[in-house]
Amino acid sequence: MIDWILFYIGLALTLLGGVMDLIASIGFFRFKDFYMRLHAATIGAIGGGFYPLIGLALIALSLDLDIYIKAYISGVCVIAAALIALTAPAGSHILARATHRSGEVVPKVVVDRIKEDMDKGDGEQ
Amino acid sequence: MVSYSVLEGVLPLLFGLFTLAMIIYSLRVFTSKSVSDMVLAVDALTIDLIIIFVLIGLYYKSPYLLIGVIPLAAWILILDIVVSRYLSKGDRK
Amino acid sequence: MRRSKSFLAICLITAISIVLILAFLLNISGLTTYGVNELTGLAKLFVLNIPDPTKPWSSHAFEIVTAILWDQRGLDTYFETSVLFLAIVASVALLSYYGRRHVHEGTGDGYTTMIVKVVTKLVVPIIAVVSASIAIHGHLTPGGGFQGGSVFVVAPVLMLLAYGSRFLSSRGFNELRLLAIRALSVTLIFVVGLLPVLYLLTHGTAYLFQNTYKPDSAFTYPYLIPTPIGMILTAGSIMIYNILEFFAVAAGFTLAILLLTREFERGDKK
Amino acid sequence: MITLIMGAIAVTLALVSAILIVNEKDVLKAIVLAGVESVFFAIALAIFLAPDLLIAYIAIGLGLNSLLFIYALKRGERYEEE
Repeated sequence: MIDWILFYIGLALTLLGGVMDLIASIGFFRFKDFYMRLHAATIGAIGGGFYPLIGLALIALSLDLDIYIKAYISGVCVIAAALIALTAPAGSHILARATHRSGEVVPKVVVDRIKEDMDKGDGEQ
Repeated sequence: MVSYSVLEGVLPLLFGLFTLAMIIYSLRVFTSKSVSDMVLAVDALTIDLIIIFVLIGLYYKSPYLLIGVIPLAAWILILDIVVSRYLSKGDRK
Repeated sequence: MRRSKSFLAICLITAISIVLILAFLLNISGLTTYGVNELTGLAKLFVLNIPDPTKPWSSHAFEIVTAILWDQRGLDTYFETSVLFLAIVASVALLSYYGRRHVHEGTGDGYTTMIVKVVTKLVVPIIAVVSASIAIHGHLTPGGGFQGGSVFVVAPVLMLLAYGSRFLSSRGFNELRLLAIRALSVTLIFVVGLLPVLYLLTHGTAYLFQNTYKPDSAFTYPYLIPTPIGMILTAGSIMIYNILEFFAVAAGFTLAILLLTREFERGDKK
Repeated sequence: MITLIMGAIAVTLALVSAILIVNEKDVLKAIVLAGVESVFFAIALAIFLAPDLLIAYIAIGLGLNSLLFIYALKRGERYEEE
């Protein structure tokens, strides 16, 4: 009983993650600007990476395989999910910061307060 | 215990979803205008590939393929930091 | 001459169609299924003998690739390790600033933020534990010394990028110590491989880089070690080689990356 | 069968990225593309059951390779001339 519940929760999480991954990949094309694509990258990292890994860990726990294989697969899935939840937001944060400061992509905005502060000298740490 | 054959019926659907997402991400990587766009798309592509690795491991019922997943998840952070450090000290226009 | 977009498109279409045609032809002619499931020659010898403890040529290891690398091809792998050692020595000779008065070491201020530093602190222990497990389980699961060492390099690279090179060398990871770890590991690998030869001088026959007993040689490293928890399978010298190789590769790559990062940081604005 | 199709897709995408690397004028983009290519080859290695090579390939091909190239690029020119 409990293993069927685990299996269906895991399957639902994985399917949800797959759909979110597709949505994020379409969003990479639909959004026009680098700073807008950061939103799609968030969906792709957390929705398309974290959820399916937790779901696959639950699925692996519920299968009738050897206990060694089940524990290995779900352990690796949970560690990878934790790593993704830590690294993906930090990575896109530092990338967006460096991109804005170096002028690699100039944002198309009306008011840019960060740039005004940087020109005054307050933006530096 | 859930029989493995139940999962075997669902695996092609999961493979299809994530492979389609992989193809669209890689088209974004190939056609992007700036480096920042490309690195952002590589991040999302790599996270997609991690799940494909886990699915391949489940397909072969072999956990040994999965050990490569953890360095893959850590290297995307390094690629981000290296590219951003290069950009932030690169020649400004 | 700037190549046009249409040239690129023609290149892509040609390449993809060549791949598809080749795959189709291979599938039609049945080349893809020819002899896939049959072992031939040397492969049969390795696959049937290495994991089976009852066979005379067994290595008592379940992971055949690592067993071949360190048991059957031990001397070969030792010289590969020495080549990497020479490369590290050459990079130290080119880039080292040890003993100079003004060594520029960056701190990473202005490029990294608090978020990246905290995430780095959390990620580094996970990577260290995973790489050590890859190296220590090298005779049971895929992996081994080189793979574990090259995964471990993620940790010092993250530290160097997030905190700057001054942080790592102020915590004791300076050039001399890393080079000493590297040289000591490579020397110990050779000493462990040379022990059977010392046995040969006094007793019967033995081979260079020999692991467990062979039909005409009584020398053997212990492959099952009794502990209070139970018997531990160490596969003879394969586990020792893996751990030493892990230290060698990790210290060598860390040294090279440390020196290159210093070179990379030169000319940063303060 | 399904893994063979996936392997074919991955290797074809690796071929496409290899062709794009040759034509790229921005060297930083070419370095990132080289990392992507090695990731696609890593999928092929996983499908043909070579986990030993897979670990070393991910760590060296995607990580150390692009890191060293970007370090080297700091002393050089980012944009190739026509």
